[in-house]
Amino acid sequence: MISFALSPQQKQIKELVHWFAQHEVRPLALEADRLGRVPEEWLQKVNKMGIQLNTSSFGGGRSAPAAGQKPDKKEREGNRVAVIAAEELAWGCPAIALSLPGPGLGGPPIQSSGTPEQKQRFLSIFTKDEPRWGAYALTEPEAGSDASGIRTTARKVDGGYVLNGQKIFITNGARASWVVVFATVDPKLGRAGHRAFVVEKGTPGFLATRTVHKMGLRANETAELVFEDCFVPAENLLGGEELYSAAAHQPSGFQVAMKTFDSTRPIVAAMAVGIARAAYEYTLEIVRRDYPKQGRLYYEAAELLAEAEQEIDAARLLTWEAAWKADIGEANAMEAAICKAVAGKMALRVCAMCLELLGPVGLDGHLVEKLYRDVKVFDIFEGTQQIQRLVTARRLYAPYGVHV
Amino acid sequence: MISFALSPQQKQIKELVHWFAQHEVRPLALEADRLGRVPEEWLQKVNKMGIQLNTSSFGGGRSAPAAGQKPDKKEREGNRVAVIAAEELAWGCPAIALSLPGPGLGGPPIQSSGTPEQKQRFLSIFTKDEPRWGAYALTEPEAGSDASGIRTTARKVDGGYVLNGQKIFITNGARASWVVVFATVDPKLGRAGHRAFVVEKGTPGFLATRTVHKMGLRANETAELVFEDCFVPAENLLGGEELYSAAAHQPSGFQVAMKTFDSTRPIVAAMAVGIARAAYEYTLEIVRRDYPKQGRLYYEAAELLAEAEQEIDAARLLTWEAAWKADIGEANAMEAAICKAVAGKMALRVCAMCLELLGPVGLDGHLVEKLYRDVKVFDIFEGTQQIQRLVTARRLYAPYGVHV
Amino acid sequence: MISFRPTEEERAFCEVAKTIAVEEMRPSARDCEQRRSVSASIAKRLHELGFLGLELPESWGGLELPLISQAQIWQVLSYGDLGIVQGLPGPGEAASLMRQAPEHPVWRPYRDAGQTGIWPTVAFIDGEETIEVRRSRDGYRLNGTSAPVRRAAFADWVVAAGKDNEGEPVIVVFDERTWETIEGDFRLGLLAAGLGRIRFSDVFAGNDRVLARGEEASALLGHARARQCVLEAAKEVGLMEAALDYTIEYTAGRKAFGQEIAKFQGVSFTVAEMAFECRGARNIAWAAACRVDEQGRAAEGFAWRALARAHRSVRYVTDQAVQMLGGHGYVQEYPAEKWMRDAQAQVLLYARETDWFIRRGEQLLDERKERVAP
Amino acid sequence: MISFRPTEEERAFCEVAKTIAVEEMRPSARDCEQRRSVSASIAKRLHELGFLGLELPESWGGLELPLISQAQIWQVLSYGDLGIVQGLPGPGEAASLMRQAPEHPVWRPYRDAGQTGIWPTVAFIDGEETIEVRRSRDGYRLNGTSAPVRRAAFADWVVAAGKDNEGEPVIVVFDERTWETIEGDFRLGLLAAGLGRIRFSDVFAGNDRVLARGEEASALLGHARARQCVLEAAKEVGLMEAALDYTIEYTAGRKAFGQEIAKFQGVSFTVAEMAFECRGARNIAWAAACRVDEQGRAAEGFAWRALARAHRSVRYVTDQAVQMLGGHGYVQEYPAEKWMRDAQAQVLLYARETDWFIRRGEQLLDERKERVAP
Repeated sequence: MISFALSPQQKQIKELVHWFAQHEVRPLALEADRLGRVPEEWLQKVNKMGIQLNTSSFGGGRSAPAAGQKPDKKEREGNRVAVIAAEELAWGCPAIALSLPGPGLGGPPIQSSGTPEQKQRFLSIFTKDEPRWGAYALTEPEAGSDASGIRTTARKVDGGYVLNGQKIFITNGARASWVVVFATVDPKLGRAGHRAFVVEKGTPGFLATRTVHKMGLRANETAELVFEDCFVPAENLLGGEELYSAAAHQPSGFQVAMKTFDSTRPIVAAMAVGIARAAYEYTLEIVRRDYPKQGRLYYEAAELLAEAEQEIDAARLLTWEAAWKADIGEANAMEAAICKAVAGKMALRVCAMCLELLGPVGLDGHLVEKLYRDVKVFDIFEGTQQIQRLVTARRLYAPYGVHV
Repeated sequence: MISFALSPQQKQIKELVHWFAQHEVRPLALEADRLGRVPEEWLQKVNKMGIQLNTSSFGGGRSAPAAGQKPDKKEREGNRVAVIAAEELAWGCPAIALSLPGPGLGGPPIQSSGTPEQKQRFLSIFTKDEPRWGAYALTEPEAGSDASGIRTTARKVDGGYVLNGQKIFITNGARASWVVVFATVDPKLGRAGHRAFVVEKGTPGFLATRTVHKMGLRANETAELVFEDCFVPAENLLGGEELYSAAAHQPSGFQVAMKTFDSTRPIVAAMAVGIARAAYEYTLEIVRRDYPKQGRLYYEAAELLAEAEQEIDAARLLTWEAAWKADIGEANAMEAAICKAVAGKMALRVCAMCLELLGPVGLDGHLVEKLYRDVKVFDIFEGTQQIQRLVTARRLYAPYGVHV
Repeated sequence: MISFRPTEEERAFCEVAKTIAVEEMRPSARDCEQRRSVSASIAKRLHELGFLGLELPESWGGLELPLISQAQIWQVLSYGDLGIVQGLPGPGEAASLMRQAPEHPVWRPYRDAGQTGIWPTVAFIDGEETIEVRRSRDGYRLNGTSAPVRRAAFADWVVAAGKDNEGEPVIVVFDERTWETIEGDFRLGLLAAGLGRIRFSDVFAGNDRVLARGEEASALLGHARARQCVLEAAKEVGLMEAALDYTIEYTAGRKAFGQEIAKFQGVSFTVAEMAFECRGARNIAWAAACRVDEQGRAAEGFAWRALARAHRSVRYVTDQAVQMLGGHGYVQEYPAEKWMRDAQAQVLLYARETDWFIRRGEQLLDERKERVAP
Repeated sequence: MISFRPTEEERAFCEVAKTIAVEEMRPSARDCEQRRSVSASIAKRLHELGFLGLELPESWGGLELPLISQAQIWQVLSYGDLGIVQGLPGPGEAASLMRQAPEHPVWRPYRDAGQTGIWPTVAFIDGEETIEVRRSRDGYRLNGTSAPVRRAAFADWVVAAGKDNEGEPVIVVFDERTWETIEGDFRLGLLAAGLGRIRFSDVFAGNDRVLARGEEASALLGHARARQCVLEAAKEVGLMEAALDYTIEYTAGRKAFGQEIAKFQGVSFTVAEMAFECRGARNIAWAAACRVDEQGRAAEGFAWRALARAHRSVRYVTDQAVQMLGGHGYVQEYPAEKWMRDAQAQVLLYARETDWFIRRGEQLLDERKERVAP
């Protein structure tokens, strides 16, 4: 039955996460942006509370969420729960949300492609004793949207691989305990040559060279990573040799990377929805309080707010659809691309409309301008607008045998 | 000096054409749309008045306009006059404007590439004794935007060429006394193989097979032409053999076709501006008369009308810029593409906004719905939106040596 | 539980509807447009399957389906041809009034007629300003001409909602031809839908012709309008899906510059954006349907919004369909130009999109409590 | 005669301006942003060339250029960096008031100061609602805090336009620091522009501080605002041209999937649309400049419109510049992210675009005569 009502579990998690976002995250949002980081003591505290950005509430959706787990329940709802939670967290503050301890975007590939031993080794470190992070490194200076064009090399040697290359725009890359790194064993092989490695912090030859200054998301660390003759043992090859040595049509490292997108894009979309909603709700309150109750400004505001509300809800529904498809085990690459494309663009537009409604005072210490700076990257990372259109079009034309 | 004031000549022609559009064209607009043609007697009358759609007021701009001719004047202003006149005519009714006697879009290529003999032979027939038309045939069933892909063949034989092929979407193609037809002497030669011919009505093997029913511009004839072993004498090869037999980098037939666009696109853009202005002015009057003077509907209307006004003026200025560049003898391919792209899109949007303001009554016998149906093709013919973007981008990237 | 999966029953309905849409409606769309009416065989077929009584009460022999189910069915039928859908016989917009007050005596002849044959055709006038309704001792006197409404040309019944000369809302029902139909000059689109205006020249409606007045009329009308907004939005979604699918097929086959034009990003990106619009509008319409099913009149703002969104999307998608077909988009041998015309006519017929948005915005601004996200 | 050709004088000015923009302003833009002020050397250079007195009366030693000339010059300077342009010393928005009433005694010290050094920095408050202006026997008492204005942090003078407690417009001029500057928390953009708020705590302005009141004030202010709208629009055009040119260069060099990304229509079509926006906004701004030069206050609707259009275009173009640069668009090693922030801050500072459009629309609806196309 078509329904847009939350299940009891979804509702419970939504309320829980919203409470956290409202009382623990939001009050810190502007200050963390000013500082350019999330305070250590806050991260310690939050980690002790058991709050993490991990694969169960954030991504792969292969495992049921920690809270309210009912393993014998018929329908999986992990992906729906994940997008609901992600929206609430980003509503609090997207930069802080992305800085929460946990495997982050590195979680899904390990979850979906790692060996049992790897899952245990890398995913069990996220405990309450100390905040830890995982990271995901695909983008390179000369390979942005073109993930197939990566140049970081992995040379096979005795007992493992030697990595050389550079990765940029790596969320939490400097503080991460490990990073899932994509490299090629032979550029001539194209996508078939790609491999994914889990590189641990402190590995000789692996350096987080610097953190980047950004338009927004300033509280969240974005690092550049360099690999100089960095030896990675064979057991850190994600999925092990057998994942790659099987028939040619077996998943390559590239496919590992791409598969990740199908679960992370809805999360990113949900965050964009959360940001837009934060801006909208903030602005709605101010307009209700300060605007005249009739005349030009009143009608202007009514129109813009109604548009914002509609666009937010439309993007949320697309996000839910992508998550729902994943939950019922259907291919959702197109839905994931659609919700990411729509939500990213929508969220920027809504933030801009809200700024317009706030007027000049919106420049001075208001949350919305921060959200505006934060939200732009949601149109870029995890695949730009352009890439999402391409992915969508490919699926639309597939029945006609035309590869666009 | 930067100025947007009309010269005395421009002003005079604008007023003259506007008078004609208002009193002779507009009153016939809805009826001609219903009939699906412009009445013969009206065309006879108008032709006797000396009103034609000819190259001097419509296109090439190489010759000064018939009225107010001052051959010794320093600055040519033919292109500016042409776009001003085209806007006014289309304001009256675009379908009727395109049906006016004269060489139409066939004029510019003859004007710019014809031999003196050809100019005399083909352009002197447009006299007051009888309405006559010229036409321009480039598009084929399998070559729309891709003008380089034409398949109509021209086989050289003794004393001329034999044409075989089909042309579609030919304005005034059935009634035209002659048609400028583009064909290839050898598809393998690509653009270098293209030739332009002037094919006269009644030539054996040349048939206007049928007229097409369209969304709008219904009063204007759009024909399909068929050439079956159609012999065209050598003297009808546009520009003569020498135009093509010179060095390889001399203008090919393809270039003749493309060059035409630089002068016709601003005309088409100007017509789109005229259509939008007609819809806007019509709607403004109704809103002023019928709308409440305050409240929701009032502010809605104020916003939409101001946007419409701005968009119309912006498109007009771009059109003027393209015409001005042609008048001062500078390359204007990019400006021609820009104004066409902007005006075509703008005009549809303005017509839709006006319909929105008219509400349900706008469905019943109002000019604006006709204009809405008419205007859509201005985004398509003489190069689609997509082609205009391509042309613009090519010029923008040319300094970097990147051919997009 | 969040789910986008239709019920088995909905799927069964939609499958039948799709067959009719594709095999019967689409092929006869041009013909119906030219004849300016729906072919009797299609009307008969849909009647037999119960599709003309989806909204009608079960006690009448209607199917009384939830709005979410109806939305899906109309979406599929409109995929065939919106012009035909809008010209079908039956209760049309008035069905929602019937559903809300099935026992009202004013409907008795309508209900009876439906038992033995096709449901009579009702034209609905939601015209507060165009028709003067003067209160008299034992009824009302109506004067004036409505804005264009669909099925005016075929109407057996007319239902008119308005305000009387004292400002009180009233809904009157005419079951015989006391009005005049003004044919008008319609060229834009929905030409099979019998567009026309209804004129009342001092027509008397006795109290027995009154469905409701005052608060009751206002409540009935508000809810009926919300239901209609959802259904019209769903129909528009069907139309845009038709345009999208056709565009994909066309651009996958058409070649230019030596390859399928789908391979140019100028085409494929546009097609992707068309798909974004379709999905977005569909979900917003479905969500509004579910809300109205659950909350009744309290959800009307969501219904308005669904229609405003659909208006915007259907204009965009059909326009781009024409654009992607190029010259072929503009000529009547291909369906795209008709879809663009039908879309624009539909948008005009069901009010202004900006207006729906502003109305929704007024609601938002007037809500005193903090809004809770769904 | 319709022409898009600048005069020789304009070309000469713009050539100099372009050199400074490209060689001095662009390279120090990040630095000025971080230091939150304009480097003294740039200010000095522009002062020496007369660029800070383009709008000032010749009798003061200003250049008193027509608006169309000024528009071109500010466009070119803003191509360098809008943040710097908005933080330059000098009369700023108040220049248009000076130009209209050069002989008014209130300006004497300003004029004198300009003869020996750089023009003092004036912050302009166009705040009808935020500042209470109470009429007293021999002047006014001001209370309240302005909305953010540029150069508040550096202001030597403040000019405040408002309405007094009886609703009469009044413009008062302060040439000494009787106000307080509230620094505020600005992060979005134009950070070199000294954004801040001006607070008056029961500040008295004697009649000798009054530039104008009543109708006169209203007329002065209306025309000054129109002039400012045109100039701000022109500045935004300069910013968008910077973003366009940079994007072309970047995408012509950057490769992905084995070729320059410019070769993907998803990129090249977007760049073409950016060019459409730039040209369109530029022409509308130029046309407004010419109109205001010719018709004065009667042309103010065209000035509003130019700014509304520029607002829309500059947001679009800078956003797309970031988008086309991808990840590089979002980081501070590349200029695009700053341009997008500056653009949005500029749009906020100079009022709401929808609002300008509606105001223009009200004018259109209230014009009684039929409109004649230009």
